[in-house]
Amino acid sequence: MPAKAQEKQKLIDKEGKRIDGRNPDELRPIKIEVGVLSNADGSAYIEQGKCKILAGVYGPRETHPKHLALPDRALLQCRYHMAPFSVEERKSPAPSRREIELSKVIREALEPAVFLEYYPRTSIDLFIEVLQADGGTRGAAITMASLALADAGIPMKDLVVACAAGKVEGKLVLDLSDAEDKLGEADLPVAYMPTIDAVTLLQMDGNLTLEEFEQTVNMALNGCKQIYKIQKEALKAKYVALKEVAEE
Amino acid sequence: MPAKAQEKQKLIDKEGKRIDGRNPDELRPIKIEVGVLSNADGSAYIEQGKCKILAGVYGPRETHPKHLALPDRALLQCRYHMAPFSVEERKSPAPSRREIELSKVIREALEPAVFLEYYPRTSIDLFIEVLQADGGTRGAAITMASLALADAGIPMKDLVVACAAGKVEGKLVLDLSDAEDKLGEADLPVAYMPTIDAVTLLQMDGNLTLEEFEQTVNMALNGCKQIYKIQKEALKAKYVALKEVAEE
Amino acid sequence: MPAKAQEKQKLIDKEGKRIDGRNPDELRPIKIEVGVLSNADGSAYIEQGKCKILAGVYGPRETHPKHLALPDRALLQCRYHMAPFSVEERKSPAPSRREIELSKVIREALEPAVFLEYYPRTSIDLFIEVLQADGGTRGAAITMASLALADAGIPMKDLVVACAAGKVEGKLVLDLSDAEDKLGEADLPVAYMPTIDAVTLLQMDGNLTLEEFEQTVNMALNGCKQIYKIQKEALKAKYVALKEVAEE
Amino acid sequence: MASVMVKVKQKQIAQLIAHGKRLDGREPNDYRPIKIEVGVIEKAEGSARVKIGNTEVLVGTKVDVGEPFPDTPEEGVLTVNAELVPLASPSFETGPPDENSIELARIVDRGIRESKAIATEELCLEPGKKVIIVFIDVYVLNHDGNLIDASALAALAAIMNTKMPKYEIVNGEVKKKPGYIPLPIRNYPVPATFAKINGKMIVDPWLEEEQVMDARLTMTFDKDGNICAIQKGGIGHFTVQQILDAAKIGQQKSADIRKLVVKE
Amino acid sequence: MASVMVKVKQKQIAQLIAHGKRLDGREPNDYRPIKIEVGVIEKAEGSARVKIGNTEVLVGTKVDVGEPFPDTPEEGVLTVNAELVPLASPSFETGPPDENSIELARIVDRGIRESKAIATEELCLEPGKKVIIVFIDVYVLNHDGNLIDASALAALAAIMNTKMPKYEIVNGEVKKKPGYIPLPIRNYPVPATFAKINGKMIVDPWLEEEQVMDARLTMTFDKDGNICAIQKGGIGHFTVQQILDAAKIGQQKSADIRKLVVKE
Amino acid sequence: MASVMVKVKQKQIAQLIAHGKRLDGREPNDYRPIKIEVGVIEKAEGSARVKIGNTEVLVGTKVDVGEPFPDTPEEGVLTVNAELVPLASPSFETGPPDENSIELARIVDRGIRESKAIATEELCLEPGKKVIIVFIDVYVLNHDGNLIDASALAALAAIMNTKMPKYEIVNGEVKKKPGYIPLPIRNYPVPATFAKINGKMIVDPWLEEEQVMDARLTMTFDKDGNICAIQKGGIGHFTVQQILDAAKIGQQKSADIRKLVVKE
Repeated sequence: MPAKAQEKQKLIDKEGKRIDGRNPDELRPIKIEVGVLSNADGSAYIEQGKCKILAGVYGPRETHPKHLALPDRALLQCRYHMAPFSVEERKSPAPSRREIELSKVIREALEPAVFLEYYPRTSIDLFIEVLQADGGTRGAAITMASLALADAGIPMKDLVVACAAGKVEGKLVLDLSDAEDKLGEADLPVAYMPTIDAVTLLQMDGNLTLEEFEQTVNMALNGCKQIYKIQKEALKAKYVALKEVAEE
Repeated sequence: MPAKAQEKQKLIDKEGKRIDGRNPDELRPIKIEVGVLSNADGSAYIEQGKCKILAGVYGPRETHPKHLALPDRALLQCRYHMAPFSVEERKSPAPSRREIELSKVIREALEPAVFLEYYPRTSIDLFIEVLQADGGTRGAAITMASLALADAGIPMKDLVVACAAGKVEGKLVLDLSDAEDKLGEADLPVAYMPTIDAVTLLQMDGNLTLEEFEQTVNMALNGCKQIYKIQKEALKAKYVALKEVAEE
Repeated sequence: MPAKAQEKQKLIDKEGKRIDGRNPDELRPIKIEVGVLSNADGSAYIEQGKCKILAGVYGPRETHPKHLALPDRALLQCRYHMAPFSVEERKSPAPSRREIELSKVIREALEPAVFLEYYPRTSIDLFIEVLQADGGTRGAAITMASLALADAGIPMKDLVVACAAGKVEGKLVLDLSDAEDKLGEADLPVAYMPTIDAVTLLQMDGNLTLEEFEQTVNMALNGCKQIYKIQKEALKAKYVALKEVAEE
Repeated sequence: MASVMVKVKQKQIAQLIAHGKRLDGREPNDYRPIKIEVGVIEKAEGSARVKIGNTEVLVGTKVDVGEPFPDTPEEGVLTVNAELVPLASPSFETGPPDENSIELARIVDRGIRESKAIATEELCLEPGKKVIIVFIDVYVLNHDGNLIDASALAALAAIMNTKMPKYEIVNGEVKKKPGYIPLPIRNYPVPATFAKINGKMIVDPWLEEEQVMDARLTMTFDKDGNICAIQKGGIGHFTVQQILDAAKIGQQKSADIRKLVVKE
Repeated sequence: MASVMVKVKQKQIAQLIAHGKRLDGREPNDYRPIKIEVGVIEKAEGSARVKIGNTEVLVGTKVDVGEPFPDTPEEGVLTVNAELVPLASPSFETGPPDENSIELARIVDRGIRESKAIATEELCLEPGKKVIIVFIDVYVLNHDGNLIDASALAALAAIMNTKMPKYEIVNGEVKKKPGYIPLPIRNYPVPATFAKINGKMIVDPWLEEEQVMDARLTMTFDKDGNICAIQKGGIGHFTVQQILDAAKIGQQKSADIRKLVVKE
Repeated sequence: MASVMVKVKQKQIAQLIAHGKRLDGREPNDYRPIKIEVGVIEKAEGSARVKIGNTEVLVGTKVDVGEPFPDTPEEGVLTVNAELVPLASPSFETGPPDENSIELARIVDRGIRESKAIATEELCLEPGKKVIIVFIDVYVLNHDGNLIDASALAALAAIMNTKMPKYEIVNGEVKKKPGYIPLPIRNYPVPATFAKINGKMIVDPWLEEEQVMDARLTMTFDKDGNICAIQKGGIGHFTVQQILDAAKIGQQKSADIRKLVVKE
């Protein structure tokens, strides 16, 4: 669609509501399940808006190929991958440059949380599959991947939770959808460990003054704190379910 | 050529003869030579109709790369590859998906015949080069490759022989040519070890009733039995020739 | 540009001068610097006409991957690579067939000079980056690369020096520029070790009688001998500079 | 130790099958429970998730416009791709498709193509120039055996679920008109896969059975019970009689499973 | 032995930084000397070589005509590619771009794209069919730390140095007219990169500092001092306060460095 | 043990050559027997199989229509590709072309191109848009040394054997007319390859000689005895005199071999 036609579409109405009916500081609906795959050592699934993302963790296991093994800690490997049918135009299965960059920044967002030094010479392999993409896939992926790591029994300092905030038609908004990300003025995803005030991912595209930047970071952190609760409930639900199964 | 034009061409005439003059249950002319390459440990060449296929076997030899070696038997590797000039439109030298699938099914057709357990940790490498393609390349390749293995001195339970049968204009026919394969209603290649009643390859494309299926399988097996004789003669010819050379 | 239009352009004028004003047996201006990179063990930079080429040498160092190591001598590896912006039409960064061939012939031009047997099991890695291409890149690359090897302290029998000669509009000329190479009748690059009369690279494209061939080879060798002096001065300049630094 | 336990289990599986029994309690000709959901990916033109026991496969379709193959200028193009994504099994690796994923894609492709399930001649917009391309992407999410049947079934359900834009040619350019129409589906190919273990034939092998099987046989049947595609796999062999018997059983199994997708 | 010496040096770097000092004598917020040369490759449409200390990056641009992306039919195309050529560092290898070179290229790309440095809407020749493509190739020649700032600065200098042919459409074919015009440049994005070592923030880390840093933070500012792109890297973390502080310092550093490229 | 025997044999080869003799009884300037067959692959537009001793090379050509290179809009395109297929030698591996097969293809290409053997200016159908492309695929079937001469000879025989369709342009589309015409061949390049062993020059090295040679020199001569291409290979060197002597001998050898292909 040519830029001109797009500009006509209003992303925020007179009452300050967004096109999907949300208030500026409102998250999209989030649904998280932990332990959804039978083969992986840990797994999780998230739906956040139209995002549908699945992750599986294998490890700690033998590093392959061997020469990658680290003498003093585990090797954390991460592949962020999109299904060909996850986006409007079919995506080639070969990894795109964007997927390679996201694999790196997601790994670096999770790595500060994991006690890798407990498992020297092994490999912990995280596979993230985007089944349907929407705005904020990297954030949803991190939120859910840290649960998959927990489900695999990997010890962590804290869960890592992620959320974006940004600017759309001059207003700061939380948890951007696809249209808001593409047509808005700024998108700023943050990954965070709330209990130790650690920002583990920070990226931005767009244009923000220094003042707006500070506000946007704080809005994203507020989103993180809300999602953190949902994360913990999802983890609890898995173990309650397990307990019930055990007690049956 | 558009499908409509092709349909006008009759593949079987009023007398029941096929476009190349064969009867329905008649094989194409077959010429096999064993031991045609000086470097390979074993080799063979076949012409079946317009098919011209060459195979070379190296091994048992050191497995490369080493980590592929199996502790209790030899690794049988097989590459089915077509020369760029072997078909109407030039084929790119990179392996196509069809070549990768055929490499697998041909390997699995030959593997049941070979005493791989005699050569643990080694590799037996079979290279099949299609110099000219016609209908039935996979069958001709298997027939000839099992001779190349024999020529390399690899012990086998039986020679594997292969042949296709199928349906063309409603008639069941043996050993389909290219045109019959493309325009016919079904193509069913079978690989077989006659002395132990073992079917080691079975594929089909097309449309057959259960009854037709049984008839087609039997027709293909009949073809196999005829070719089996030619196979054995080719092998004998090689060793008679060797003996003559030795006695000169 | 169509061939016809090109033919109208005269590459040699009535006075026998070439389009860049040179006489037939005259080299392009050459500027060489040794030791221009801080990380590489040895490095050099050359400008010859519009050619701008940089080389770095790492080694002798551990061979990677290990199975390439040679028991009795060092492995000399060479990559000739062109920057995407080095030519008129942007070049894809992936190595072209031409770059792969040149990497091989340049390696084979330098290898006779190097005492590889002094460093068994190690690797000497030479990386040549063409920042701007003109006629005669392979010659300039060899001339400069042998200085980078010397700068890395690799012992050599002699410096290898290279230069092309060729035929343009019926005249034999030295050190062809891009236009002369493309529109001329022959280009003959030679690499040479002057003190031991060793030709280590010889290629030719074009059309020469046997008599012309002999003259062209001799013209190229004369060019080599002139450049050899510039090479030695560049090497001396580096070590004088080092000495001055040391004495300061 | 693990490996010893694996061998004990494998022996147990083989011995049970010799007596017509299976470790998970099934009869030789029983499938595991099959669950089919469609329309699970809204951004795909069609989608389906199929579970056979713990095996789980997701198939999404995309529809686009492109050039026909030179030898079929008046037909749409069908492209099947399969990915064995590494979260589905510790034995799957990242990287370009290997022989297993290529074989899987080609078996699924063959069933659809040979049964003429999609009326590709209705997918031509401008002969020789513009046709509709249907991408069928098979995504294996959890591997617990018999990927072929799960993938082929999910692919069938996904193409039946596919809605494509209405296209028209205006001044040589392809335009989308408002609205969507279903893909023209003419047949319903369904495979039945057998494993041979210890000389006996069973259907729908799960992972532990696949690890001890000698050979695998997949027969795909169309809506009329005719065979439209066959693939033998594995390094063992079948007798001729085993193949003829499998064809009869497979025809029945395939008809039963088809009813889960094709509601009449 | 080498490895022991490396560890001693690394410890020394970390300890100095804890006291607000650096091994090479710089203050925490000092850049190394920056040197910029433009027009160094005559065959490129634009070029620049930037040195920050011993780090050296060459950027060349090429201009060509091609098709626009389907979703921006009236805009030119910007393509950034980075090569960590193996003569630049013993840790760089030959082969296709790895995650480090891809990340580097995407950070440079993002700064130029998000600040709208190039007016891509002026690079359209025929909407939906023919637009101008600008290739920006980042060539790292010597790696002594902070490749991001050196690459982004060289890219900015190179696009400002770029002259492109005048094109016109004649009977649907693209023709070159005589003469050249500069690329339409509208903004001047400049990044500032921080490293966190031993809990402290420094700017412009050199190689030895990068080897001990916990995390890296790059903020790119446009000509008005607004932030247009951010990238955190490395396996450590930042506190929120560290990020907000870095933004203020980065804004100033970026303004200082911009003056080296944009002469008023 | 094998390796000791190899070294003994290699020493023997080198010593014999020092005395002007060769292990297989040939004189230094003798070729092995050469056998040429043409038209061996009916589906190829042209083909030839050449044996030099036990070295065996098959070349097939294909003719197609495509776009010219931008800098030669009125000339057909010539593409030479070589495959060292792994059945030909235990040292050949599967995978994309390595430096040896690329060098081989480029030497064959250079001989044909520089001698103007194919009149590419007669292969233009519509300037700048449609030209005839000739694919020359070199397929090495058995490697017993001197692949260059065998390949170049087979390529020459194959292009001389090539028949191409008659094309015409009808309303901007390429159509085939009935009948075939030969490729326009104007020259007959033939190489002669030398090996330097133990300081002496020999022609047509076989595999055992190649394994001990210091360096290799290929000179390609056209029908008038002029040199049109040269390639030195191997990690040794030649003296200037050795090169000049080789040129004289090569001219004669090439003329002799040309008679096997070009019958007058």
